Order: sequence, then structure tokens, then C-alpha cells
Amino acid sequence: MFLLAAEEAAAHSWLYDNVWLIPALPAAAFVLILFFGKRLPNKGAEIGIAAIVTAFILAVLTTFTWIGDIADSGAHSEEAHSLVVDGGEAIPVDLTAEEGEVRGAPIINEVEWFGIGTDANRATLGTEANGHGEPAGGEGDTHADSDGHAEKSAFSISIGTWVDGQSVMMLFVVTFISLLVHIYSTDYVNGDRRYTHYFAFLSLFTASMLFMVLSSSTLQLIVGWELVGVCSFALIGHWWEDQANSDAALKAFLTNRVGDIGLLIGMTILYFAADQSFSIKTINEMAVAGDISKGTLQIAALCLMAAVMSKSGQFILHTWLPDAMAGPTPVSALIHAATMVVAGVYMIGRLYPVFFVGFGIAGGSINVMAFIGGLTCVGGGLLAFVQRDIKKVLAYSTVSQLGYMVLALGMGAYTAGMFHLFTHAFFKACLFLGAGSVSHACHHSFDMKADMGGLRKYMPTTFATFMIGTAALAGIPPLAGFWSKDEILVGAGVWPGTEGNGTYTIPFIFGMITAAMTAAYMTRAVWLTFFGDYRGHEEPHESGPRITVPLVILASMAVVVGFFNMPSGFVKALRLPEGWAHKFEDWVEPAGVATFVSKEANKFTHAKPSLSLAVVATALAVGAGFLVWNYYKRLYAMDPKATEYTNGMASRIPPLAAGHRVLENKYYLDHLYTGVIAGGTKGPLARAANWTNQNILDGLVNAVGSTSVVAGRFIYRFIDQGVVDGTVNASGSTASRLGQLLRGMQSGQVRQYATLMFGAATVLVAVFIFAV
Amino acid sequence: MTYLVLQTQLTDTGEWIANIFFYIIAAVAIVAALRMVTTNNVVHASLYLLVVLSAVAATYVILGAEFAAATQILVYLGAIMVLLLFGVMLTRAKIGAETDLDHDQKWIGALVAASLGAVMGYSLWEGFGDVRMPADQVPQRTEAVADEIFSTYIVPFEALSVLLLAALIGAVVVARRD
Amino acid sequence: MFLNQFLFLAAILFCIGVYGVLTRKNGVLVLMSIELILNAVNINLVAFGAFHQHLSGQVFALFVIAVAAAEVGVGLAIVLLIYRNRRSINVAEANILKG
Amino acid sequence: MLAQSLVAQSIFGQSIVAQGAAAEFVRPHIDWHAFAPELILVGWGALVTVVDLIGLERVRRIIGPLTGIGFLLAMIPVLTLWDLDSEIPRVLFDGAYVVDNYSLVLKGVFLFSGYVVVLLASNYMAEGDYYDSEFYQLIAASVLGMLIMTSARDLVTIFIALELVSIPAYMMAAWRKRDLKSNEAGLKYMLMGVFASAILLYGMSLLYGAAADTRLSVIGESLASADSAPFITLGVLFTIIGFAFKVSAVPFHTWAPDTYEGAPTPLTAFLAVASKAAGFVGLISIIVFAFGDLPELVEPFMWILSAATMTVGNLIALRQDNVVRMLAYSGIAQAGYMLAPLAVYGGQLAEAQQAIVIYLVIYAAMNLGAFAVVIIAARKTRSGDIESFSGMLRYAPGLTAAMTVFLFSLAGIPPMGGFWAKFWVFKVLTDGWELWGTLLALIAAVNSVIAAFYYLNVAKQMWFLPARDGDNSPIIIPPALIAAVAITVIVTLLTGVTGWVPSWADFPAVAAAP
Repeated sequence: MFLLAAEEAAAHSWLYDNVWLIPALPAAAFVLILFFGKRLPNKGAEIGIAAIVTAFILAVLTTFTWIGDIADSGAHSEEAHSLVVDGGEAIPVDLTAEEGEVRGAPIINEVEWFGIGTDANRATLGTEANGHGEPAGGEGDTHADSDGHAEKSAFSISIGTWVDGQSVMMLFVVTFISLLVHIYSTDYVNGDRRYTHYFAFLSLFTASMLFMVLSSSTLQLIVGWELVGVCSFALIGHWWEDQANSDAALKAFLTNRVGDIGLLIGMTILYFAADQSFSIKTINEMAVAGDISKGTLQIAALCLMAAVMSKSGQFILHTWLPDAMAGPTPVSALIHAATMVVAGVYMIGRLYPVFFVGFGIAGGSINVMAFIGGLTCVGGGLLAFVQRDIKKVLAYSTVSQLGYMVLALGMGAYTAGMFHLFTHAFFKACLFLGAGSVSHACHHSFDMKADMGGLRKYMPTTFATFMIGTAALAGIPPLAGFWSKDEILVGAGVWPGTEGNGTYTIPFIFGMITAAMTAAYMTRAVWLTFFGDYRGHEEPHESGPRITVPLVILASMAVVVGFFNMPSGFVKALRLPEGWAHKFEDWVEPAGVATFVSKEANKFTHAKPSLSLAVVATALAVGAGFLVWNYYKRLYAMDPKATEYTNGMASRIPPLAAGHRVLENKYYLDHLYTGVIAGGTKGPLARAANWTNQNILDGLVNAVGSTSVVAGRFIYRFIDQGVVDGTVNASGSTASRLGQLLRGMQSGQVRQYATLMFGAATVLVAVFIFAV
Repeated sequence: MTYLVLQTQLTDTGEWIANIFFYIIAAVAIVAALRMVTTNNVVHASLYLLVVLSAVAATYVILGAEFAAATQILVYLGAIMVLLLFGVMLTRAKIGAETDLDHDQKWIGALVAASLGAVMGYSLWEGFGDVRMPADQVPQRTEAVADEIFSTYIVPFEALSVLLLAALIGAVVVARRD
Repeated sequence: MFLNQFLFLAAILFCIGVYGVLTRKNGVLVLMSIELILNAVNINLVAFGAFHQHLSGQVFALFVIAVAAAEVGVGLAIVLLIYRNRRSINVAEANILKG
Repeated sequence: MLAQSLVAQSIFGQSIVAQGAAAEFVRPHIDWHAFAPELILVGWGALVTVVDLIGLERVRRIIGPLTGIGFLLAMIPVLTLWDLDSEIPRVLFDGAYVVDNYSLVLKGVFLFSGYVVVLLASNYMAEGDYYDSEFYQLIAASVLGMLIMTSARDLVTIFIALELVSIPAYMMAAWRKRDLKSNEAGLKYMLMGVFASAILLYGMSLLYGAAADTRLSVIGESLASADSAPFITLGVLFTIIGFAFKVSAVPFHTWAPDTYEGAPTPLTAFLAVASKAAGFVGLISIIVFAFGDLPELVEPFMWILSAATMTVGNLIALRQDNVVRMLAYSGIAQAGYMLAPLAVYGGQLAEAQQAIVIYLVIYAAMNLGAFAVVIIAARKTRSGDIESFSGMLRYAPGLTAAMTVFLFSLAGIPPMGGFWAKFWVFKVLTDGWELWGTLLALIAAVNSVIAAFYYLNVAKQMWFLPARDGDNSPIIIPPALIAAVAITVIVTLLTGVTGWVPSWADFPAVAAAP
């Protein structure tokens, strides 16, 4: 192995060259924990945490270096940048191109992994085509004749690191979330019988994801991709004593294998299309430059899309994701926030030119990616309505949010998609860990209806952080989710004044619906968990500091991270320093370097933010949240126990009288509502309010609530559990039955075997003689 | 006698005589082979096999492969047949007709054999329709065969010796009574 | 003389041998049928050798004869082994392993 | 020189003078260095046999290790030859026997497999009270056949090598003499093997008839220049079918599961890996060196065999309860992947050959390893059921990890070796996006998903389920078996993580013939 790119540039940070340490540290920790973990006082957790802390520090340093370099390169200046010359390889940059052309060019360090055959040693071996006659080392001309594939055989595969905004962003997110998950886990899985094993795989999981993030070649990407899958298999099935858990692990793995076919085929197509290269850089460059035909890119993109669908839980390959909740909650947090499921989205970003050109994203109005993303975000959101299990609500919410990211990328809103990935990581991790904390308190139940309720009094910290996470997820300004969601909606280019890469009307509608729905189902979950009366058995208690501290950190991140990408108009309006606008875009988006989409035909544009859209979308979310809130409120008012068994409207009327009686002496709010609903005797105001309530609010609540519940249930029962699972099961059982049939042919009789052998030989030869 | 047959091939009459010899031998071989696979008596079957093997040896003589013919007689008739008869006796086969020698549904076997024969026959007919054997054929000398074996085919020859040794060791282990 | 008369004889013997191995239940008779097939191949080899005036055909046939001897020896050993354990050399009864 | 020719004359000279007609016998040139691996193995095998005959019971325990040492000794000239002959093949007997990098790589694989099988067998044979010293001698004979097979470029040599590989194996399959299953395994293997030999020989006789020579290179030339004729089709296909039996390609696979299940498990490992590889070597040699110009005939045939083999093997494997039988069917499916490059070899002979050899190397390591674990597990559980693997994580975590590596590798999941094996096959299949190659790649891809189901089922048993009988006492693993597992794990992981296989599988197909 030798360094392909050894030249050291002065501007070149030590960190860029040694970024491989970041995945290597947790990988080493995995080995160490496996061998020595059991003998250590903390059963190996300390090694894992030490490794991840170091990796995190390195990742932070790398991030700051990267940001510093971007700043040095003068993000908004008109000059050319010194950054051009550095990097593992010289990066071809068109200096005549417009401003900011080279900002954020990737820094690639590659070493040869292995190679096969060089032209030189082939030439000495050349002989005649069928290999008789001249001994080896003969004439050169026969060589060319027989060894027409000599160049192809001179084949080498490189392994390397790829540092750019996108990968640095992921390095930060993965190490950050992983670190918090590690700390959280020391409490959460404390006393588990496979504690050491758990931490070992947590380390390996992190290492695999980091390895994948830093891939410089498609082959490396595949390896990382599969490694992530393997680790998730081990972690989801961590509590394998329960049959459901091991089944879920298997299901996750096998569903991913289905998508992997797409990945392998897609990558193979790209390999040949890019003149037999695995280099992501080469592939991207050729895709941008039009050296690969659009049709080829389209097929490749479709194949890769299948991989994204399975890994990132897009419809219709999402079914493994909710089942994967069987794993320990911190693992779910890691899977949903930073690793595994975002791998698909990350891969789209990494090979964005392939998708951008292949799907003709520029100037389009709908494409496969946007459609799948749209379908997923609406479908996932609907499904989240009907879950009893708090983790499943969050899981379907992840499905929905991943759909949002894919939707964004499908509409050409690269930065918006990546930004949403970034913000989502924090608040989703916060929510998952919060759910874990809740279940920790409720004796390891995740059933919101049976075992929760009213927890806000018992677990103030968890409640507060969960609320912040919910608000962020629902897109309430000024929390993180608002900014990224807003950018996605703007990116559709539909709203007046926003100029996106096309006019994606249908995806935009999907996006708006989802924005409303997200707020609604999260409100439902929050109500069921934290409001009303506690329905569990014993008194719940707040979790310990190792659980709450990560929650607080994540919640504060969920508040802050959104400000990294404020629109410039907003910044101006508030008279903030101008440099505060679009920071994330500056740091992460490789603004126009040759490896990214930039050429004329595939021009990549940014949408213009719109204040009116932000207001409307926020109003939608708040309104939807309010409706649901109102609905549960009223339900509760009728009967505090109602939430326990109610799912629809049907059970609302009968317990009315009983509810009335019970509520009399309860909360002030209940009194008010009871009065409003039942009274109607407190003057015209009350009467008017009552009328409004009865006819408008009630109708609205009824309509929205029942529609989404019915739709959600329908999709859950028939499509999710029926059609999709049914199809998967049916194809499985068909294969199985076919196997049984073929197995019957193996009768154990030699005579039959011999008949088959001679018979098949005869038939095959006859076919080839007479038919071919 | 070999020499005689081949000498006479040089004339038309000679070829006629050789042909007559051949067809008689072939007819005997085919009839004996058919009886071998259909008879109800194991001992008879082995005797029919004896006839086929002898007829094949005679065919080698007509083709001028004297050494192969001699080996055929020595190895097959002298060794393999004796081995098979031992097998018949050690497994206590009845002397006389038996009823349970064949599978039911012999037609499947017949069908496969017939279609295989048809495919082979068609291929050979298409390939060598009226190709004649060379007229100036001389017997292949044993000495030349020996030279060939000990030069070109020395590797398979040595491998064969290992094979026979291994078969010997293995067969003794497998067949002996513990 | 035609080359084909030898080749056809070989083909016929081959097919009769195939018929034998497909219909016989008795292990020894199956082994005999195998000999028939191998002899058919030998006729082919010797005939081609004579046709091409080339020694390899005969040499190949000699090798086949030797291998056939080894195969019969091994085959009989296994048949005897089965006979000892089962008191029968009916190959149709050997069907414990299947599926 | 003089002395040698004098000796030659004293033996042969007399008859030449007396007969006076035939050409004078020319003593063939023999390159002793090139022959060294085979000669060492023969010599050492003879030595072992003699030691066994003289020492009888007293030396029984050392015959196994001694045979193993023989394999390692024979490895030495393979290495020295590798160093010397990296560019020019050593051609013997007018091209009937060739030692080049292609054959040397495979010689290494066979000696490696032989050594591992000896390790696997050492406790099995002794504890089962089977004839063990003879067992090792037969293994050595069979491996000798494989060594010869790698260099054989001539029909007679290939045929004898194939028989030398098979005949000892027929007997070893029946080695557990008092077990009816083992008897039956031997009987079925022997009968089917002989039928296949008959078909192979008939095909070879027609090839000889077409070319008037037994050397593959000459046959290749004749077939290239001849018009296509039915009898050539018959000869070519029958020859291929003979090998298709050996590699257990559908529909000539029927013997494999039965024999694998009934035979002693170390021998099953030997059959599934070494013996199958020998069949592949024969198949590659004959297709590359003789049928290289007949892709329009051979490719569709191999396409059918390959597609049928991988699909049928995988589907039946789904339904197996016995782990050895499951591995048998999985091995059939793996053979399907290995056959695939031959369905598209036209124009990329060297690449196809390379892909199969790489697959063989990795397959040898991972499959031998899987069998080693099966043997170890059966020592404790006394059962061949897949369910008997349940709960292994609790009492044998190291073994579980090793088996997981093998299973993932067999399923083709990176970063195990099996991924690269499949990778090179896919690379050949998709080269140039020809319709049929792509289609076969697609079938292979779907099959690799099906395969994941049954491989992972075993992993699931080990990792996630409690031990079936609740017995969590640790397994005592003899050192020989530990060594076997360790070696195979290392090779599987090393090939997977570094991907270094191709660098030494870099042999142009064309340079291998004279």
C-alpha cells in the first residue's frame, strides 16, 4: 500500500489527513471491549466512552478547521481561493466560473487498497489467443490481439477518506449523538446481562457509520453500508430472549438485503459508466459533465433509490423500521438520529449529481425521488396517529421525516435536505431518549394508553425536553425543525416568489400536509404521555442524571441548531450581523465545485425564502396541534379515563354524564370546558362560545381527527400490515413452498437420480443439437 | 489371424470378409448385451457380459488394436469377471431365475435409453455418414503403444498406479469384516 | 468399412448399458451394466485411434480399462459392505437419505 | 546425459533394434522442479504407508499429523515455483502438463484444504473408532489427483486425475462402516460418479475423434476450425456434464446432499470444498483451453446450468433442518455462482477464469470453516439439526463469532471474503452489459437475498435463542479443531478486509497453455 496522494499542502490540516482516526477509534474500542471488556470495572463501557470522546473531540476540531477554511476562503468574496490547491488530489476547478466556485471542495486522501495486474506485467505474459504455439514473452502484436482486455484487468481499488462539508457535518452529528447515547446507556442498560456486548456493538455501529460517511469510493460505501446493517442486526436483537426481538432483527436485516441488490446493481452500473471507476469523485464529475448518458444515470439512480428505500425506511420498504423498535431505546435513538437510516439520505447527497441529472431534477415538477419522499412523509405521518406505543409513534415519525428529507433532495433542495437531516438528528434523538426515560419510569412499558399519562408532574426534566423536541419536530419557530422544514417547503419552488429548481406542486402539497400532521400526532403523543392522569401502577419517578443530562443537552441543541441557516432576509429584518445568514449552506454545500452539480444544463439553484410561506406553514402546524389538543382536552373533560381506551369518536358520547360528574372537582381548565360544553347558561358569551364550539370546532375536530384516524388505520391495517407485509411474507412462503416441492424430487432413489442425470443430459444435448 | 484379416482388407474381397466378421461380432455383442440387461438370472447375466466383452475384444482386433484386445481379455475376462462372480456368490445370489431384479416402470429406462440412442445415432450419422476407415490400415504396434505410454502419458500412468494402490487399500478396509 | 459401423455399435452398447443401470435393482447387475457402458466408450476410442492412425486412442482405452477395474473393485467392496449390513444388495432399498 | 541414454538404450534399445520399424524412443524431458509438489506428496504418502505397515497400532496416532506435514512439505515447492515461474509457464510433454501460476494457486488451495481436512478428521476418526491411518492415506491420494488436475492439459491426464480424486472419496464416504447412512452415501456417490464418468468418457472420445489428439490445445484448434456438427455438440456437452456432476450442478446434483449427509463430516468438508474445486479446475481447464472458441455453444449451456443450480440449490436449502444438508444445498447454490462466469466467458476468458479461481480460494476457506464449526458443535450436541446451534453464544462465544464470520461470508456480506468472491463474479457478468450476462447477474442477486434467509437463520439460532436442551456447559475443543477454525477465520477475514486475493490470482488464461 502506498500513498497515492502524498503531497502535503501548507494550508492542509493534519486533521484532514488523519481523519481516518475518527472511525478507527471506535473500531479499536470494539475489539478491545470484546477481548478485555468483561474484566474491567465498568465492563467495557469506559473504553467505548473514551474512544467516542476522543473521536468526538477530533470531529469537533475537524469541524472547526473546516469552518475556518471556509471562512478563509472568503465565502462571499469574489476572489479565487487558496483552497483549490490543497487536498489529496488536485481538484480541477474552473477558475473562470462564477463566484464561490471552489468553496467546499472535498479533500480526498486515498491509498491503494489492492490492485490486480498492471499493463506492464501483462504485456510480458501475452501469448496467442488460445495459448498454443509461441511461448510466453512473445511478440507484442499477439498480445494486443488476445489480451484485448489488458487495460480492464489493470484494476485497482482505493480506500480513502473524503472530507467536505457534508461528511464533516455527519462526523459531528454521529460522534455527538453517539457520545450522548453512550452516556445515557450506562444508566439505561445498567445491569443488563450482555452489557459488555452491548457497548462493543455500539462502538462498532458508530465506527461503521463513520467509515461509511468518510467513503471516497462507492465500493467503500457499500462496505460501510453493509457493516451498518450487520451491527443493527446485532443491536436490534440485543434482547433476543423475546422471539419478537430476534424476528425484528432478522426482518431489518433481510429487508435491507433486498435494497442492497439495488445498491450493488446501481453501483455496478456507475462503475462501468464511469469508465470502470469506483471513485465517487470521478462518478460525480462525469455525471455533471454529461460523460454518462442520462438514461444510464436514470437507471442507476432508480437502483440506488431501492437501496435508499430499504435503508432509510421509505415506502414501501419501511416496514422493518417500526419493528426495529424492539432494540434498546438508546440504540433506536442512534439508529433514527445519526446512523443507519440516514445512511440512505447521506448516500443521495454523496452521489447527488447522479440523482440530480438522472432524475432530471432541474426544471421538473415530479420525479421518483420526490414522489417516494412525498408518499413516505404523508404515509408515515398517518401511521403515527394510530400507535399505542410511544416508540412506534416516533418510529413512524422518523419514517415521515426521512420522507421529508428525500422529498427535499428530490426537489433539488440539497441544502434543505441536509439541513433537515442535521436538525432532525438532535430533536429526534432527544425525543427517543425522552421516550426511553419515560419508559424507564413506567416500568419498561412503552404503551402510552395503558401505562402513561400525567407524567409531566413526575418527570419535569423529561417533560420539558420532550416538549422542546416535539415543538422542534412540529416546526414551531424558532426551534430547529422550523428552519429546516421551512427551507424544504421553499425549495419546492411553488409558493409565489420562491424560485426552486422546478415547480414541485404535488410534493409541496405533501410537504404542507405533513407539516400539519406532524404537529397533530406529536400533540397526541404528548397528551397521552404527559397530560391527563397517570394510568400506570406505581408512582413514576424522574430518571437519573446520566439520562437527564443528555436530554437537556439535546434539547438545547434542538433550540439552537436551527439558527445556523437563517435566511438572509430574516437576518436583515432583525438587524443581525449579515454573516449570520446561511452559515450551514456555506459550510456544507460544496458550492459549485466540479464534483457537484453546477454545469449549465444541470444548474443548481437556491430557492428564495418567503415570509408568507413561513407564516402559513407555522399556522398550519399550530392550528393542527391546537385541534388535537382541544380534542383530547374535551375527551379528558368527559372522562379522564377516556384516553385509555378511546381511539375514535364512537366512545365519546356514552360516558358523557359520568364524565361530567367526575370532572366537577378536578382541574380549573376542566371546569371551564365542562361549563362551556354542558352549561350554556352563563350568558351570551358562553352561549356563543358554545355554539362556536359545537358547530365549528367540534366539526373541525371531528372531521380532521376522524379522517386522519380512519385513513391512518386503513393504511396501517391494509397497506402496511396487509399488503406490504403480506407481499413480503407471501414471496417468502412461495419460495419456501417451491423449495419444498423441489425437495420432494430428491427421493433418495439412486435409480431416479440416474434417470434424471441421463435424461437431463439427453434432453439438453437434444435441445442444443436441434434448437440452437 | 489378426494379420490375416488386415491383409485381406487391402482387396475388396478382403474388406467384405472383415465386414462379415464385424457384423457377426456386432450382432452377437448386441444380442448378448440385451440379454444381459433383461435376464432374470444373475449368473446368466454375468455369462452374457462375458460374451459381450469377448466380442468387444474381437472388435479391437479388427481395428488393429492388438494390445488393447489382449488387455481386454486379460483384465476383463481374467480379473473383472472373476471379481463380479465373486460378488454374485458373496451376496448369495440365487443360482437360477429371480423375480426381483428389476425396478417397476422399466419403460422410463427404455425411454431414456432410446432417446439417448436417437440423439447419439443422429449425431454420428450427421458427423461421419459415409466416412470410410483408411484403406492402408496397419495394426498398431504394442511397442509403439508402450513408447507412447512412457513418454506422453507418463503422468497419468504414474497417477494410475497410485489410484490402483489407493483403491486396493480402500477396498480392503471397506470390504473386510471387522 | 465405415467408421460409423464401429461408432454405432458403441452407441448401441452404451444405450443398452444405460437401460441396464436404470432398470436393474441388484447392485452387482448395475455394476455389470456400467462395464457395458465403459466398453462402449472404449470401442469409440479404439475406432477413432484406428481411423486417425493415431496411438492415443488405444492408449486412452487401456487407461479406461484399468480405471474400470479399479471402479469395479471399489464398487464391489461397497456393495459387499451394504450386503453385510442389510443382507440385501437391492439399491432401491437404499433410500434413508432424501429430501 | 550419456549415462541416461545408455540406461534408456539398455531398456528400450534392444527391442528397437530387433523390430527396427518403430521410431526410436525419445526419453521425455522432465522438469523435476515443476513436478516437485506431486513427487513430494507421492514419496511422503509412500513413506506414511510404510510407517503404517511397520508400526501398526503403535503409530496410529501419528499418521494423521504425518500426512498433514506431507501437505505442508509439498507446499514448499509450490512457493519456490511461484517465485521462479511468475512469467513463463513450465511446459512438459508437448503441452500435456503445464505448471503456471494458475495451477500453482490451485495447488496451494488443494494442499491447504487437505491440511485443514486432516485437522478436522484427527479427532473425529480416532474417537469414532474408524480406520484412521488408511483414511489419511486416501485423502493424500485424492489430493494428489487434485494437484495433477491443476496442471493437466490433456484428456487422459484430466480423466485419470478426476478418477484419482473420486475413487478414494467413494470409499471414504462409506467409511463409517456400521452406519447404514454412510453405506448409502458411499453407494450413491460411487454409482452416480461412475455414471458421470461414463458420460464424460463418451464425450471425451468424441472430442478425441474430432481432433485426433488428446491435448486440450490441439482440440481447441480443431474445434475452432471445424464447422459445428451435432457430434461435436454431443462431445462438448457430455464432457461438460461429466464435470457438472463433480461440481454438483443442477440437474446433476442429486448425489450431493445425500452423500454429504451420510458421509463422515470431515470427508463431507473435503467433498464440498476440495473435490468440488477439483471439478471446477477440470471444467475451467477444458473450457478455457479447449472450448475457448466455442462460446456460442458453451455459454448458453453454462447459463442454464448456472441459473438452475443457484436457484434450485437455494430454494431447497430454505427447507432444510439438518445443518450438513443445508450446507450441501448451499454449496450447490455457491457452485451456481461459480459457474456463472463461464456463461459469459467469450472475449474475457482470463477474467472469467480469474473470477472462478478467486471464488474457489475464498469458498475453500469459508466453507471449510463452517464445516469445522459444525463438527465442533456436533461433538457437544450429538445432533445435526440446525436447531442444535441454538444458544451457542452462551457457551461458546468465540465459536459463535467464527461461525458468524463464515455465515456472513457465505451470504456475501462485506467485509468478509465471500463478498469479494461474489464481487468478481458480478464484475465479469456485468462487463459490457450484455443481455444474458446482466440477466444472470440479476438472478444471482435475487438468489443471494434468498440465501441470506437460511444463513442468517443459523446465526439467529446461535445468537438469539436459548440452548435447546438448556445445557450451557462449555465445549471442550481439541487443539486440532481450534487450529482449523483459526486458520479459516483468518483467511476469510483477511481476504475480506484486505481484498488481496486478486493480486495473486492475476494470471492470464492464455499464458497457461503451451
